[in-house]
Amino acid sequence: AVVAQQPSVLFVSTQFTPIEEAQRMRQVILKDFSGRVEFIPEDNAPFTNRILSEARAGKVNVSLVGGLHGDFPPLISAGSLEPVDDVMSQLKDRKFSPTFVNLGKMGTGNQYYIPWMQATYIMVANKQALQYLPAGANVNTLTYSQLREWGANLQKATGKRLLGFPAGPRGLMHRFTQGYLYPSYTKSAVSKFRSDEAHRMWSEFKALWQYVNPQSTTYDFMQEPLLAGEVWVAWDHIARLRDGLNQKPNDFVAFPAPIGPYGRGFMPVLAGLAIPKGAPNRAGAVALIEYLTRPEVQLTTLVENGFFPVIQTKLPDNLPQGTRMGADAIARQAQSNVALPSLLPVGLGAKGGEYNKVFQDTFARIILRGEDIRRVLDAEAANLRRVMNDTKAPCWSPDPASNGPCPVN
Amino acid sequence: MRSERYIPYVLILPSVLFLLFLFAWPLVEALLLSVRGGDGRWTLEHFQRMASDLYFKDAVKYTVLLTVVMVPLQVVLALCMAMLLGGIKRGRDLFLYVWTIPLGISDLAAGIVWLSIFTERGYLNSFLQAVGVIQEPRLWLSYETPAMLFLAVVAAEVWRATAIVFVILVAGLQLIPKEYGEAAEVFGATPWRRFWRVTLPLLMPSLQVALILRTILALEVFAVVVALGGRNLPVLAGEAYFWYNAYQSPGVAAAYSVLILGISVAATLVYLRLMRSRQEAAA
Amino acid sequence: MNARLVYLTLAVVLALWVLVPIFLIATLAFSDRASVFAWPKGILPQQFSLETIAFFFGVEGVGKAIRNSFLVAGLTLVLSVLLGAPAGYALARYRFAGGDAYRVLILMTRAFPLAILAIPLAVRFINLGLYDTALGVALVHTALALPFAVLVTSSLFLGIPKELEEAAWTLGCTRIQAFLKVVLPLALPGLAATAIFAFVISWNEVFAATLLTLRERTLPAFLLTALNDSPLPFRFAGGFFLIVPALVFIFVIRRYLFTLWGIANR
Amino acid sequence: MAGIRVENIVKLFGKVRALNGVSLEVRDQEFVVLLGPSGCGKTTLLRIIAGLEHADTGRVFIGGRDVTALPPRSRRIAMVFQNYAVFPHLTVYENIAFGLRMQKASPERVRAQVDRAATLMHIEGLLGRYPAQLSGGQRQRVAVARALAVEPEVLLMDEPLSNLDALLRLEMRAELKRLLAESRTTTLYVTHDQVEAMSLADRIAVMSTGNVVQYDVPMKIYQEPADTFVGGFIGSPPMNFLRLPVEGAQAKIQTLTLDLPAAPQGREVLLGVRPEDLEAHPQPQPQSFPAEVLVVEPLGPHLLLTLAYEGQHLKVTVPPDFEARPGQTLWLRPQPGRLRWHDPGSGEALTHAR
Amino acid sequence: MAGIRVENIVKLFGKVRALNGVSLEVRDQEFVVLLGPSGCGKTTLLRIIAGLEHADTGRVFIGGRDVTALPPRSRRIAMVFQNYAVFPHLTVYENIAFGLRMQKASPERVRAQVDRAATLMHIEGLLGRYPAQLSGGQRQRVAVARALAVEPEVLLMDEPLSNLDALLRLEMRAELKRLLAESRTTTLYVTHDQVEAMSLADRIAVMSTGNVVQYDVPMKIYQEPADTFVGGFIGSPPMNFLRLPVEGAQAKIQTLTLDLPAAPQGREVLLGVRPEDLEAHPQPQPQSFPAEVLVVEPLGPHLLLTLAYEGQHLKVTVPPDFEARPGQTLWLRPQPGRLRWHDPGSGEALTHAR
Ligand SMILES: Nc1ncnc2c1ncn2[C@@H]1O[C@H](COP(=O)(O)OP(=O)(O)OP(=O)(O)O)[C@@H](O)[C@H]1O
Ligand SMILES: Nc1ncnc2c1ncn2[C@@H]1O[C@H](COP(=O)(O)OP(=O)(O)OP(=O)(O)O)[C@@H](O)[C@H]1O
Ligand SMILES: [Mg+2]
Ligand SMILES: [Mg+2]
Repeated sequence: AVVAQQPSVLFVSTQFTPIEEAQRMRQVILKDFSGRVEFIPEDNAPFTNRILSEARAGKVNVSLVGGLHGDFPPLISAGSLEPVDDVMSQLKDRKFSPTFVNLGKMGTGNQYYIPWMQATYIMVANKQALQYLPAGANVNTLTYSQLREWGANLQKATGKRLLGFPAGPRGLMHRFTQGYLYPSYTKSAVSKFRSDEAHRMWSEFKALWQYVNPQSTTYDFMQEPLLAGEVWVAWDHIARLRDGLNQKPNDFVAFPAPIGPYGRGFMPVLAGLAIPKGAPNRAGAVALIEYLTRPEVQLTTLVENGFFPVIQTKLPDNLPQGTRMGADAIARQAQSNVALPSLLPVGLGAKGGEYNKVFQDTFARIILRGEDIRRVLDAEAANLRRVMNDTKAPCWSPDPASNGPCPVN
Repeated sequence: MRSERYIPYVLILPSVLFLLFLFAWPLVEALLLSVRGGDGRWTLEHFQRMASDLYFKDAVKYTVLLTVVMVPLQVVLALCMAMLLGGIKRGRDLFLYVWTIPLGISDLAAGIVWLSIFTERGYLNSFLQAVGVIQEPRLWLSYETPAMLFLAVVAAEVWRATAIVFVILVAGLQLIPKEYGEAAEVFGATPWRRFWRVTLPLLMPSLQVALILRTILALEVFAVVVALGGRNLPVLAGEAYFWYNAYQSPGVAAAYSVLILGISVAATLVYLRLMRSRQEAAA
Repeated sequence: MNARLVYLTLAVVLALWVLVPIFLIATLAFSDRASVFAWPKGILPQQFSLETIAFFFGVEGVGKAIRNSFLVAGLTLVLSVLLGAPAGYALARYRFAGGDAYRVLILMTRAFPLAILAIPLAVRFINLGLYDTALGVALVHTALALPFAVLVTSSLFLGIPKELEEAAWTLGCTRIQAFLKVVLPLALPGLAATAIFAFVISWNEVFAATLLTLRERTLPAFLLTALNDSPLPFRFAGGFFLIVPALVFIFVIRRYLFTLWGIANR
Repeated sequence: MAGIRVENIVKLFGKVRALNGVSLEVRDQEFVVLLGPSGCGKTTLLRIIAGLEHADTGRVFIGGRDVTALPPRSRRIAMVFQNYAVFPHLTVYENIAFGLRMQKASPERVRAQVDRAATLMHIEGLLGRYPAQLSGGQRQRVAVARALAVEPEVLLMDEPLSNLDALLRLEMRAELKRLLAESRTTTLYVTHDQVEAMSLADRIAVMSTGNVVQYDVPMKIYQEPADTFVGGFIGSPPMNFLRLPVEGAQAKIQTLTLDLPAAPQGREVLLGVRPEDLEAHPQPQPQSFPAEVLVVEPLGPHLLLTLAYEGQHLKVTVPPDFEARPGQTLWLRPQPGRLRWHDPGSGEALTHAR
Repeated sequence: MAGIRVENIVKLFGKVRALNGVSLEVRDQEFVVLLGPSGCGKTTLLRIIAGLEHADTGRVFIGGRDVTALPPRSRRIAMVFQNYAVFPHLTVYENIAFGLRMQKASPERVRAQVDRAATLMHIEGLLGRYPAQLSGGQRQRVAVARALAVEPEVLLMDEPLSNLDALLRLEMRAELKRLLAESRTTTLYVTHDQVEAMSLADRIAVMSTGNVVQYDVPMKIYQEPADTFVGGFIGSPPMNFLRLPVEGAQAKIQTLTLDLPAAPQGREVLLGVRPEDLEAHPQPQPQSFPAEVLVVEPLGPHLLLTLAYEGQHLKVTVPPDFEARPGQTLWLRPQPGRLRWHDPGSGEALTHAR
């Protein structure tokens, strides 16, 4: 009865929106929490609207918000999140990765979110495709040009274009350009945006795109085209591939992203937990943060929903096969000597969306519409520069640190 | 009874108050968004950004094209259905029911339904393979086949939204006394001319409503387009949505909305002009 | 004789045009996950399975969401007819200054994407305590359905001879009584259409429903995010699952689309 | 070449038997009036001939062609509807022009015909109006003009002048008659106005509850009704029927004995006599019988008296200056050649050895 | 206590002047008939009295109350519409019961009143039908029954019997008259049937293009028309008008001289004489003048002759056995007391030194 008296914690999250994941979040991951939680997953648009509206109206219902790093900037710039430095200090013993803790400060002096869980993007291939790998290529050390050749081989053999990317409206293609292509080819995302290296990168990618299934521009998640066999080799967020791996673990292999001239660029995905200003049940929210960052809960999260821990802990051996495959690929991606991790954008605030748009548009104009690469890069560089100047965001890794707004050379 | 003159105002008052509260006020805020910069000053910046955007021209083009193709198609189809219904003696109820089913289907669901047909491994390809037209699946929904994609969107929208036109027209048709049709028949009108000269003009008020309604909604198509073609077929409402949500730029989104509003107003005025109702002529 | 056959054939073709896609999605909804990705696909489920459909019924909160959906749609139906019919009547029967402007303006409310109105609306609703209530959502849905209600009813009333009403007045009816006893029954099929339409608008609307509720979700709002991000089999099943209530509802109300007294063959 | 022939038409509305085996032939260029009580099936018959309604049995021929299965537009007819059915969305001009436009007539012809028809119906000043702006009688005239404008071979009119005042009606009647005779239009015309029927018709078909009971030239219908129904229906006031005892081949009214054309079945006979065929006298007269005045009604050109003879009511018309008051006894003298005799059982007329 | 008084009613429809300053008083329990050509404003006047239309100027009183601003339901009236306006969604029974239900009458009263009204209109067998299943005349009777059932204080009827056959009409007319007299209902009744008007009306108001031109008891209207319009409009066939030269206070027809009640303005005068007031003789007679027969029309109870006198046309009615053929010359003798004299300019009647 005492438990029932407790006010519940309203926990709104942009993660775990797929219906099965939400079910598992409620029924398994949150099962052992002592308080009551109402977990409501939401798309990022209504999510943002809701937090902003509640803050503006001065009547907050939500006590805890969970989102990706990129979901928070508009909330912070509207001043609707409350710093959680105190919570962070309670969680000293968690052994958070310092990079993540730092990202949680959003380029300010305060901790705005507590790291919650992480993921990244990897590649998955149908085993039938392996026989067409270019001579001497190994999936674990694949280069971009080998990927192109692979695609060419596949098309020659099957008559179909079997590479795939999530370039649909809800797909994460822009992360591929920001965090994989650009770093691999230029060791930068912003400053060398229109460099000659970037030019070369785009022309090579364009060549590769000939072997990409044109329906890619409608794919949001790659697991379905993989399962349907419309695509044999694909890149996507691990959470958006997991279903395929779990359903047919024997049909697929998972492996790291390809390698470019500067190494293997890759980008982690970080989700965090934050507390809105005026949260009706801050104590409950803090307790829930404490619960979700416990090592055993972090592992349950991985097992159930495929997101990796943000604290240093050892993975158990009995992971589901799909998760295991993903974990292995991630490990190979992060630990190889060519690893070139890039950070999520820092300090862009509400302009994060427009930053993404620069990359999406560049992709669409060069690859899909076949516009002249130079002209497009110059034009979009101007947009990128404007975003940077408006936000005065300094460069973040892998771009070299800058004084003042990150320059677009 | 001079006092009669206030009656219409009393009748519309509740709806006016209601809309002022629920619509006008948020609308003004939204409109302000489109003409104010981040610092609160008046600006056309959002409109400029909209106009110079990569997808803007296509969005305008496809939205208008979709409207121009879809709306007449739906109206004609609905008219045919409504007239057919008059010619069916038995099973009228059944057809009425079946034809109105799509009324209850959301654009979300319609998108999913037609995706299952047009997707690479969908029913269309399965069917074509079964009848031997193709061996391997063909792609219908990619950026390389804009015409086919356009047709798919049209098919889905026609499938989904013809029913409402149909229902409005059937309701209107029932109010036309049958003696007008009989008189026309006696005076030598073929069914075809009877339809044009008598039924259609008498149906004008309903037709006008249906047309305006469908046009405005067609200018806002979005969910079905995105479900079938992603952004390969950009449309205005979709762009507004992307700017608002993905790019977090309410100003430009509001500019798109203002544009949609403008086109809708223009279209509506044109309809009202072209199809002035008899009531006005009579009074 | 021949014409009848042509009519019937056309009618059947049109009916198939409506039904076949629904049948196909139903097929997919009742297939197991693997056959959703199969190629080429057959017309019937290759592997009949209730797995995905059953899953939907098992999701926590679906029952409540269905209830909410009915509540919201019902409220919308009532509100939009109550607010819309008088206005439609005014437009049909009176010529008054501002009438034409009203006619255009009311339509314009539909010409603005709701998404953009989201934040101001939400803020206002939170302040009024309408946030996260069925009534709040119904109010927004009413705003969406109202223009149709007004215009459809106005064209309906235009078709009902004024003399009938006048006769009722001389027989002792107030204007309201005359409306209720004479105009309303005659307009009933059309009003039913209006009402269904309002219902359906509400039933299918997701955006406002998502934004203005947290716990009191309507079914589509409840499923929206889930559907968008779920694997294809779930989306098909979900799509079908969303259609079914509409099928039932329209079936129930279908007879009101036709007159009960055969004025149709006046 | 456009006579109308209907054969054995039966029409049921559910259980209502609207037409009960009607056969009727209208000769080419003939003007036939359908007369009958409300609800007897006149409109239904017209609608079946027009093809707007389908008979349950029976056939319809127009101009020798069997048109039973043809749609209305192929029957080359025009029709004036009882409730006008003028198109509300068209001006008076366009209403009248409708049929011509359907025939794709040249603009000049349309204009000429519309003007002619409108002038005939005195609505030339209303051509630009919409029907909602017209009075009842004006709308009716538009309906007639619309039918006239197409110059049909066969014209069906359902009470086309019922909403007009006497004067206008008189005039239109005359014009209609002249026009239709000139244009040689075969016409079937429903009216409840007997004067109209009498003055227009070549022949009158009297209907009663779904049957044609008498079909003859107007004077015959008036003077020699086939049965008591027709006699009672035609004439205003209608024919008087007196039940009289029979003696041999003679009927008796008090002292007066009247010859019968044939011996009736029973012991009684019905005398049919029109109100104007009884001469009223204040004083006893030869060849007359007495009756008591009950009611005196002035009707303008004459007075209408209601009298009682042995409990049976009688109507008699007398000149307007005739002095009569209720209670008074008058002597009525039947005009010899104007008496009709009917069987009291069947109501049918007794005929001279025919 | 429910007379009707309208004062100086003007009604414009756009530019059409439907009523032109009409004043009219209907006394309590009086039966007044409105008579006038099509489009003269009868329906409009009725609608203004009922409160369905609003006059541009003028006031309406019912039972002494100024009801100009009251809605129809508060005027305690019932109305029969020219186009019936029966409710298509209600059965005949419910149509008739409608007004009673609005008064919240007890179920017994509803049943009793409906039965009574239906029986009166001879539609008791149709109570369960919908209007779509009725003939025109039947619908009209439903409309009348519906108005009668509420037993109003004031009853407005717009051509309520126009679609009925003569017999039914005669009967209904009589019943209506009896019923309304019994229930003391003040009635304003539009008809174009003069016989109906004559036989029903306490007084007749003759209208012409938006004005009431004469308002008097029927016989006066018939015998002493206020002007040539009324004389020409009332009577079937209407009054003959002969333009005659004046000498002193006398008018001349050939050798015949007739006294005038007053000396007219000009040198000519109009003689108004009804067709039945000219006695026709095959042979010259004293006090008569000759005219040539143009047309002979048999109308049942009498023959209608059209004759020409010095180029002016005349109609005369003669007994049906009168022998006349076109071309023949007849001598016409005007009945002395029945002659009316009108001013040829204004058409107004010349009156005896009044
Ligand atoms: N809504 C209107 N707009 C314009 N003119 C009208 C309108 N209603 C009636 N009128 C005109 O007003 C005049 C009087 O009409 P009203 O209906 O009163 O005639 P009425 O005497 O009843 O004729 P009828 O015997 O033919 O029914 C007519 O000339 C008619 O054309
Ligand atoms: N649709 C119908 N359903 C049932 N009965 C009908 C229908 N139409 C007509 N009737 C009936 O059939 C009979 C004949 O109708 P019809 O309209 O032919 O009469 P009518 O002779 O034209 O009468 P009126 O002079 O009153 O117009 C009437 O008794 C009528 O009630
Ligand atoms: Mg009839
Ligand atoms: Mg009238």
